[in-house]
Amino acid sequence: MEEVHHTEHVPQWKKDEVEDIKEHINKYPLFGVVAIGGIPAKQLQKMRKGLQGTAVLKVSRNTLIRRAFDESNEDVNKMHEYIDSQTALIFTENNPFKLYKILEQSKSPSPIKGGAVAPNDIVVEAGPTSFPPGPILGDLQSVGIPAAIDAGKVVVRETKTVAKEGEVVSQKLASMLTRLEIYPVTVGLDLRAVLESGSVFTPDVLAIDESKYFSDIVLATQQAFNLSVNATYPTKDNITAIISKAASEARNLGINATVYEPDIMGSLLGKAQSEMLSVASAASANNEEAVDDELKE
Amino acid sequence: MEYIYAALLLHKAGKDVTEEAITAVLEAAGTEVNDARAKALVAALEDVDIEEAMATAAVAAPA
Amino acid sequence: MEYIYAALLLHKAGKDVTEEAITAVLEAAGTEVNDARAKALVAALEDVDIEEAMATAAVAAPA
Amino acid sequence: MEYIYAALLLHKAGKDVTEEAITAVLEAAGTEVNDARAKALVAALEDVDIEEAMATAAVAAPA
Amino acid sequence: MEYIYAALLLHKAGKDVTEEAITAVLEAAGTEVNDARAKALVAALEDVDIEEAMATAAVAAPA
Amino acid sequence: MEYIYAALLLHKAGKDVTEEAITAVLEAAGTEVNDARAKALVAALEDVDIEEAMATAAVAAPA
Amino acid sequence: MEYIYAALLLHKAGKDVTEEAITAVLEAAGTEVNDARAKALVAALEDVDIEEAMATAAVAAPA
Repeated sequence: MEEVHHTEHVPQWKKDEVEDIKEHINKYPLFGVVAIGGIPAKQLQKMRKGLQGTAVLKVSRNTLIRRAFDESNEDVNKMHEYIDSQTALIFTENNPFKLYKILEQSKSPSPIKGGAVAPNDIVVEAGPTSFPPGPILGDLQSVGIPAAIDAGKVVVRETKTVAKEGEVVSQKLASMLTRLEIYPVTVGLDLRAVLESGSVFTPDVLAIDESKYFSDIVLATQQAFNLSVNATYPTKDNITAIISKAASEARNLGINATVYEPDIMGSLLGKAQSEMLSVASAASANNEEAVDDELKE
Repeated sequence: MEYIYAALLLHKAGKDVTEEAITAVLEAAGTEVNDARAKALVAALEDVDIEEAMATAAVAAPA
Repeated sequence: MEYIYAALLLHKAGKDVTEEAITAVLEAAGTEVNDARAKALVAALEDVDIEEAMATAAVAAPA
Repeated sequence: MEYIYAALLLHKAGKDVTEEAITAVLEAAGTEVNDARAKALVAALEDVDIEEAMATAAVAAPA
Repeated sequence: MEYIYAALLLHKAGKDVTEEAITAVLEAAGTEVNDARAKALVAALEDVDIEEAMATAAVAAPA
Repeated sequence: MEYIYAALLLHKAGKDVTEEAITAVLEAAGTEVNDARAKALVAALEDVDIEEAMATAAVAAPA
Repeated sequence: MEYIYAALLLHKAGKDVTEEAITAVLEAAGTEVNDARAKALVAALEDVDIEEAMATAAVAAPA
């Protein structure tokens, strides 16, 4: 199959690797481009294992991935733009939204390295630390963390933002943050895009707001219930509400229109009595002698 | 509600709440009395404990 | 409450709530009809906006 | 309480709440009328908006 | 709601709420009866304690 | 309630809520369709403004 | 909301809410199905408890 009229020599293992990528692309209904920057090799190994049965993770050189894309169909070419430093490919038979969810859930907080850029504001909260007094106190203070001694322990006196989003974190600050067990970086397989049946899905589409689905189901349930009761379509689920509504309407009408029916006489008498008491209190406010002793309480 | 007030008035005055009594009270107030309503009221009150119905209202009534 | 249900039934069916209509409905339901109650009901509903009265909560409603 | 019932009855019937009217109603109910009380009530109700006062009876008896 | 009122009327009158009974009541009210609706109502009422369902009306939360 | 969801689906999709349409949707969902229920639903919805009915709280004002 | 109605229909009918089932129901309703939306719904429902949401609807203030 392979036509070899290149003048440059391509090692066999590279050719095999490209073929392997192409095969995977053809075999699976969808694949994604994943960023793996900052993941220690050991952790990556663990993640790969964790995905077993769900997805196949393939780490390769970008040049080989590009070549495999070039040699695949036009749709696959759309994925070129998502290749960046430290890229891997992920293949699955799963629904792309599920894949995204699985990868997001596998992310975990990690220590930041010296020289790295803060991914968001890094805040040290006020409160006790686990350190006994010692040189650590000066180390914390030297990176701008307001540390002090209290009751034989090192404490952080006030909450402080030690690095703003986008700032480079110094080696010294990074090591203090790590000692304080503050992990500002989220490490994990970062899905950049998925290709499925010619469509590219990016994280802005793949991120599902589950609370929105929950509230939509609540709304739909209420709409169905409202419609069924208001249109009087009786079912097992709403018959009690419908009867209750009819009974309320009948009572309302009976009381509001003063219909003398045994079932509502108690309410009518109570209503008359309440009205009498209200008028009595208005009258006695003007003149106590206007009402009899029974009402003066 | 006139009929109800008439019934309560009679009850408080220690009289029986009959069609005739209600009619007499309402006529004294200068209203035309609808026989059917007076009859219906008396019938509806047959098994009602007026004292109890008034007592529940007294508890719940505003000061 | 049968009389009130009969009235609501007629109202919802777009019919006039008359003594005859109420009597017919109650008889079809197999109940013996008390003329005074039917008459009293019609009298009570005379100047009432049924739609409004059935939808207005009776507990908190002013007199 | 009879005096108040009589007053409410008159009010609901669209009549003026006068000493004479209250007396007539109470007498029709078979009660002895205390003139001073009837006078006092009429005076006390003079600047009371009965309709409004009744409406404050928002808490009615339970069903 | 006509069908429901018919059912409650029958229930209050101490009759069984059957398709035939509902049809008879509605026809007496001069309405055309839809068999399917009568059937659906009777089916929905199976195993339902109407008395209990009506009682929930007294405590039902307002809209 | 499957039938109601089918009706809501059709309504939202801008389709007429007919017996045939409801039957088609329910069958696509793999349920056996009860003709009477489908017919009853269509009849119940006949004069109903679905948009309004689905948005209006179904609980009646308490008595 | 069509996708939600379709899902609830399937749920109420005791069927699994799969992409294929949703697609079938929506197509039967005459709507064009967006694969991504169907997929997203199925993925979302994996972690959303429909029964719980329905129960919430029952106690929450109606829409």
